[in-house]
Amino acid sequence: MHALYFVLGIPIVGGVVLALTGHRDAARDINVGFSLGTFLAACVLTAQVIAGGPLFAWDRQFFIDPLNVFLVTLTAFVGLTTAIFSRPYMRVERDHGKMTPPRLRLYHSMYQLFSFTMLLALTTNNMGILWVAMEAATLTTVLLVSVYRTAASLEAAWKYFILCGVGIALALLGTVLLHMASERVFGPEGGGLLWTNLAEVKKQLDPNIITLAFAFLFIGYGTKVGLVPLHNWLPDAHAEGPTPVSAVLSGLLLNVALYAVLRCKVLTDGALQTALASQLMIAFGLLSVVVAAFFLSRQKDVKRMFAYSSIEHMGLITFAFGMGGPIANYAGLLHMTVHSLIKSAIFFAVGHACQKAGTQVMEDIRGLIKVSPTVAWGLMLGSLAILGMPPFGVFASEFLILTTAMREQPWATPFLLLGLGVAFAAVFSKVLPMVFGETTVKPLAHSPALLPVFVHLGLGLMLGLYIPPYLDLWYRQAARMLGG
Amino acid sequence: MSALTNPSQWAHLDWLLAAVAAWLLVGTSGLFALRRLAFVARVLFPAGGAIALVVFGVALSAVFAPPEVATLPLGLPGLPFHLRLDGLSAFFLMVIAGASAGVSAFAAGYFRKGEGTPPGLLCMEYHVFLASMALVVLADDAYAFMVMWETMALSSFFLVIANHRIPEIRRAGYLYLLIAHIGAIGILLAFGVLQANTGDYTFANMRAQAHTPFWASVAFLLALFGFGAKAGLVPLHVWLPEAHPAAPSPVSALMSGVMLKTAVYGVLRVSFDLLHFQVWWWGVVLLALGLVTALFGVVFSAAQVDMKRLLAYSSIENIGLLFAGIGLAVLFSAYGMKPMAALALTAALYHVASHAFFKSLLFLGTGAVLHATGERSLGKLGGLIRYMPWVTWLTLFGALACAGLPPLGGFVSEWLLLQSFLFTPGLPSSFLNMLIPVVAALIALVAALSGYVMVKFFGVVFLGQPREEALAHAHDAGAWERLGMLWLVAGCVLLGLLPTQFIAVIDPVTRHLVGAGLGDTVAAAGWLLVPVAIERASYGPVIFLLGVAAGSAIAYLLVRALYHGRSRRSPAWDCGFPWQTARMQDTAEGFGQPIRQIFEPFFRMERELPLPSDSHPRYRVTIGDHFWHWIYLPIAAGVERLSKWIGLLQQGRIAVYLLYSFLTLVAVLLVVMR
Amino acid sequence: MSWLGFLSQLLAIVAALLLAPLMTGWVNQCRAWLQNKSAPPLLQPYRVLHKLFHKDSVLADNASQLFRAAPYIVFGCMVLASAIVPTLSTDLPLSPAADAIALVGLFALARVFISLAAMDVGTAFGSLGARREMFVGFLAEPALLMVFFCASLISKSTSLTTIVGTLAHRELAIYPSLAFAGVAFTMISLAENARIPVDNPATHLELTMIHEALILEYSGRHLALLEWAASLKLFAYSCIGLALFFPWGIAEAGAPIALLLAMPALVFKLAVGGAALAFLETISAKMRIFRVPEFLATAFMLAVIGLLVSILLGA
Amino acid sequence: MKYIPQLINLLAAGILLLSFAMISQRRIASLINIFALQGAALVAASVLLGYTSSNADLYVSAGLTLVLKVLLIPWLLYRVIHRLNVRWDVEPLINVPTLMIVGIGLVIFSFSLALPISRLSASIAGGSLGIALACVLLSFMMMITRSRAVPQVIGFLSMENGLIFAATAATGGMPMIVEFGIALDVLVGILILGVFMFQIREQFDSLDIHHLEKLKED
Repeated sequence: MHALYFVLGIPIVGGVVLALTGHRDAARDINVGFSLGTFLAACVLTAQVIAGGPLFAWDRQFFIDPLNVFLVTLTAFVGLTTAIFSRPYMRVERDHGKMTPPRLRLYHSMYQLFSFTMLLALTTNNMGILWVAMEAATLTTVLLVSVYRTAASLEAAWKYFILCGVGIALALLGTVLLHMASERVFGPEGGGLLWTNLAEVKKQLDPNIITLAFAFLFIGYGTKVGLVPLHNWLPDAHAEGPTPVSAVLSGLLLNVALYAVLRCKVLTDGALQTALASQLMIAFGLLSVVVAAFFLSRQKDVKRMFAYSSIEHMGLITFAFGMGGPIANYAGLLHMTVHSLIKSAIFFAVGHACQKAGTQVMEDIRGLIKVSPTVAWGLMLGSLAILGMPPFGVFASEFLILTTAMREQPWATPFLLLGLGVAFAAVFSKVLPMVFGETTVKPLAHSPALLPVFVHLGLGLMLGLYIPPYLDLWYRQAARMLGG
Repeated sequence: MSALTNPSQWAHLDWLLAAVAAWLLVGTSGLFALRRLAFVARVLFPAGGAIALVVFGVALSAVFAPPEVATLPLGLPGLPFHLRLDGLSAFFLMVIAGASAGVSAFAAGYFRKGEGTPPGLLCMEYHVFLASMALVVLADDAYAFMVMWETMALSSFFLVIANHRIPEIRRAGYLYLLIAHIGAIGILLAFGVLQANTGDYTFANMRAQAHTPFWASVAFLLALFGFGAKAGLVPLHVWLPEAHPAAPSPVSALMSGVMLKTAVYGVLRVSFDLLHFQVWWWGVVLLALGLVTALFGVVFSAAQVDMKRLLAYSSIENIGLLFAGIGLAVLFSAYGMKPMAALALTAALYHVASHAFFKSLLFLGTGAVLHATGERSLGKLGGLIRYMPWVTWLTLFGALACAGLPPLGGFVSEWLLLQSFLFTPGLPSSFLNMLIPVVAALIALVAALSGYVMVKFFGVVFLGQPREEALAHAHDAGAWERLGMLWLVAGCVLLGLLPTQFIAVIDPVTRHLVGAGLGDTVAAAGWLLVPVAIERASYGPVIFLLGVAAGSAIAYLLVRALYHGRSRRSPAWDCGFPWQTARMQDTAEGFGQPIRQIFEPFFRMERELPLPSDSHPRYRVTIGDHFWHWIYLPIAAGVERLSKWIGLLQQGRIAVYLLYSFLTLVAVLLVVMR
Repeated sequence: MSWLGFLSQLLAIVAALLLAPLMTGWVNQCRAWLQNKSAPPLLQPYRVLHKLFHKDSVLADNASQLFRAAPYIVFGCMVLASAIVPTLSTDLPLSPAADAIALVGLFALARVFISLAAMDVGTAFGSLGARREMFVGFLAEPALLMVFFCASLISKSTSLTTIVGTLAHRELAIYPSLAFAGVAFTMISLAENARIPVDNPATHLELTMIHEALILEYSGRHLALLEWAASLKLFAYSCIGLALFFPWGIAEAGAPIALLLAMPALVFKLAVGGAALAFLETISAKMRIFRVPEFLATAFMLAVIGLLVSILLGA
Repeated sequence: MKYIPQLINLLAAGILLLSFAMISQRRIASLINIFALQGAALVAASVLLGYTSSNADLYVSAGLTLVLKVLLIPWLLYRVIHRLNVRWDVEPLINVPTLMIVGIGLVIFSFSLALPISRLSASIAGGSLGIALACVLLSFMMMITRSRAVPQVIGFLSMENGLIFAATAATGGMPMIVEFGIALDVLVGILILGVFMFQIREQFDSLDIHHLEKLKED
């Protein structure tokens, strides 16, 4: 049996099982168990790829290539750590009465299904299934965001649904157009929407159709990436959902959406032989970096602030892929990985901090280091890492991006400097008093799950100083494939 | 492999890496002894100091050795950390280690219970700080350099906010890290220019690139921005007087005395090593910025009433002098006048070393005072010479060196700097020739003002009557603290007395950077410091010292021999004024008043003058920084305004959000289908 | 080191030590004449020194070691200063130890020590004096340096002996830069030596004094040393002025006859200079302390202009 | 047989017309009817296309659309508005004539976008791409201009209709598995939306989405 089937099967089974048992106390552990299973399967899959190179499954409907193998592992991994984090977190939420058993059942079940949709989106070779999985991911996360049933969470979920629904619908139109272009080459019974087939013939695809298709796909999936000005759902959804959901939204879903954009970009570049896709990505990426940075400086809610930080980083990654070329692409891929790790770690720490303080308002969270030094250092180091302080991996990718931009797109560097500077000033000025100074926070009965925070930070640190050879190889191959 | 296991075959770089590793090890041990102060203070900090001594020795011998390279198995794939030990790095490493050895010894006696951050953690941050400074000057590729550079900023940031419960300290730390980070992005962009799109970030590759003057200038300006932010060049200096005083004193000493030098190192590395040629106006820019900084620093320093802030501003002044020296070197170098460039560069490098020693010493002195009295404000100190004689006399050396007085270290560098100005009439541009006298005059003015500042600092803190009664309980520094200060005093004195020997150390560096050195001419003259020829200029500090000492001693002996040596003690006379209280002495504000008056436009003063009718008259004056109001506040306000406008984008209406998506779609469609 | 050099060095020091109080006495005498007062005897300063040396030194209760050491250090500095200024001969073995810049540094060292000593006792007038002294110094020092630089640019050297040697043996030419420098130097000398219009050496009106405030707490042998050092400073400044602007008559290396002739020449020049100083002091009024910066800034500007002129005109 | 392409074009025009009708319709119940009618036209077009291209997949697709868009979803929506009692008229945020003019502009824009593609296309439905695009944009505009939850959802679904039409007309149907996936997503989506509307009603006593403007930058 193919490990891939386990990677996809375990979360589905988990979703079903937890739909039945999710309200029990043991559900938290069952959730971790299924996530662990998924992660182990992903590890086996990774080992297979390391041993045997890229592979296909189920009549080429699924495939693993350098661009998605690390994302699959990353998704399974962050899925696991978030599940671990959500154990104590959800217990506290239940004790506070914010989560009732039915809600917990919904939460656990949807958590597994959400993992499934992301893994499906990553591993499928079919652009149509990719779309279906993205839409399904939207639907599951809508339920996750609204799980508290408060006015604010309903509003956030509604906006999320409508905005992303519309966005995704546009992506479907793009997919239809892609199909149209592919039919021109393969005929009605041809390779259909399989990406590998399309990539082989990308130079023969009709440029007119592909141009239009990319526009729709970019706007569609770009909405889910959170590119300004399509980002408006993102801060609300991050701020109002449960913190584990914010962590996976920022850490994983945005990556998956960007992954979809990248797949489309490869085809578009091949078909058009112009820099259209690159220019669009540079423009939107840069706009996102700058606008998100200015939004950052006016935030009061800690989760909302880090949501904007995700927009900023997604913008930076998009900018990097827009520049293209081996180094910028490499940096973009590295940034996706590290941002995912660090941002989820931050949300873990923030989750604990907010539970301790009983609020998400930053002004009411003060002096964490007194009460809970580990959470405080997790938040501090995580924030510094995400702001691009070495030796964390975010710095490594920003280093590559900025140095490349200086000679590739020198005009953009003042904007990047502005964006990064304002973002640093904004985030740091808010995190500093939260961590240090006199405290307002009361200790909590439950011990926080700090393993995920520090494992993530540790990995983020490692990627700044040492990139494992296989990961390096995948990055290089993927960067070559993405071209530029 | 055998070379690695057998220390007798180790090259300099191996020793240095072992020392850096040992520092990190010491730091890590601190984490395991988080709250065991005695262990941290009596074992770990002295161990760190001992390692610093090893580094000092190795670096000193490495100055004369050929460059060595190494790579560490860290970093990005295809870009492991490249390290290179050449003359320039060895010189700076020597300065770093030399000053930090004394600071570490002092720190062993300094840290007490009850500060915000646990001592073990402080020890960790401190040693990471040391290690990162050492690696900054060793780094031979952009990535390693940036990682170490930011690690340095980060570790020192955490040290600054050691006492994080005070909001001002947090604010200082914030400002510090913010400007450091923005500066770091500037440096990063400079490296981005220098790598010239080759994707190879090693310095070796950057040296091999041929840049157009335009791109070279872009790189230079970006690097100047970045390193200037770290060095505290006006107008990027605002963090410095906040952050340096906020840190615990040994850390202030390291930051002011040592860390600032890494910025100087960076400027030298970029403008003389990584870039092949210099453009004359770079020198003018450096000179101008340096002078403005120096004058600004010293004038503000004179107006300060907090002893650590005073020293921090004095650091700004010294950095300004350093940059002026480098600017002159660039100017000469751009016109191919190598010996002159070497002279100016020697002056700058000499000042690097002497400033490292005397400023560290002064900060340690304030640390001891702070510990003994709990007071940083000059207005509440005084008369400590009677309670803390060790600290007083040791600090006096630092103050004299800082004031640029012969025969101590600070004077030699100023002397060399002024000498190099006297050679400027050789420059081929008459415009520059016009400029130089003004510049020299300003340098002389700054040097004289720093004497004023030091008299104020030393006199108000240590001399006169105690301004508070509690000062009578002040205790002198302990053995470790004295040891640390003594080491630094020795540095100041030796730097002052042995310029020829020390210039021999600088010689390889200037040869490497500008292709000429003073070593030969200086060595030929023996004990006299003769930069060019004995008819032109010479300075013999040993003879100088002996002359003054002999004059004093003979006078003393003769007076004793010819007359009686009787003394009587009585109350101070003070023109017969009967009620003498400590409050009748000049306050720090009063001592700075003439400077405030003369340089009034420099300050943004807010004064509250008492009315004649006040029964309890109080005079209050606050000194503000124009740059803060001219540059930083407008920027902050601009950002705030802009973010307010941008915030209007998001008003919560889903219809509007959909409209954004719609318009974006239409716009993109229009763009792609054009 | 030649014997002659050693001899001339020794001679210079002895001459300075002996002539300095005499010069002070001469200036005082001239001034008294000019002001229609009956003049004190020419040797009065020696008597004062002798008297002071004989008295007990009364120290304030809280005076520290620094306070007691300062007079000797200041005296030592001034001795070295007068040793390296070419008074009689340019063949001075001590001269390479300190060039013009170091000489300025030497004056600064003395100034810092005397100011610190004045602050030591912690009286109102002591710290006032220290502040004013440093305040005069920070403007006068760079100005003095600029004056030296004017001369250095002509002689391409900062070594005092070389400067004097060059200036003394040039063709008689008028250097405009030296004219500016000369005026500047005169103004600086007045300020540095506590002369009217900056300070009044004879005053005991506390609020206006600078130098007197510094040494207010000193008595006995300490005061004697400081007074002697003050005379030495005046002597050294006068000699610098003479060496820079009227360098004739100073002997060169290996010219023992010239060395013999130099002595009367020096005495003559000093007598004229002292008289001129007394004249200047008599015709000017003491200015308010707030005006001093303007006075000194003018001197500084003049010196810088001199420097500019010398570069611009090549002279 | 030869009328079939013309018939398909007629149905395409009908779908476009119904989109305009939705924009101008104020009553929610009628809106649902129009939506169902649009679905029916879509089904008919799919069947005809399947017949001409003898593509059996299109029949399945038509069947899916019939079940979902013509029967199930309108029925669900009716239940919702009955249960929530929201049958009254809703005024668009912008008046109808203006919307019509903008709509016409959008149609022209879509056609011009589709022109280079349909010129190349030999397929019978080459021209229908422009219509599908226009439908999507019109539905988009409708979502923008409606302030109640239900019309907004109908707009969303109508957009989906346009997409399905594009898929069937321009490409002869997506791969089957994708079709099923899309259908499943739409179904789950509408169920979730239905639940949401109840919850929103519960929270705010109204389905006016003006209540959903609390989360913003202030």
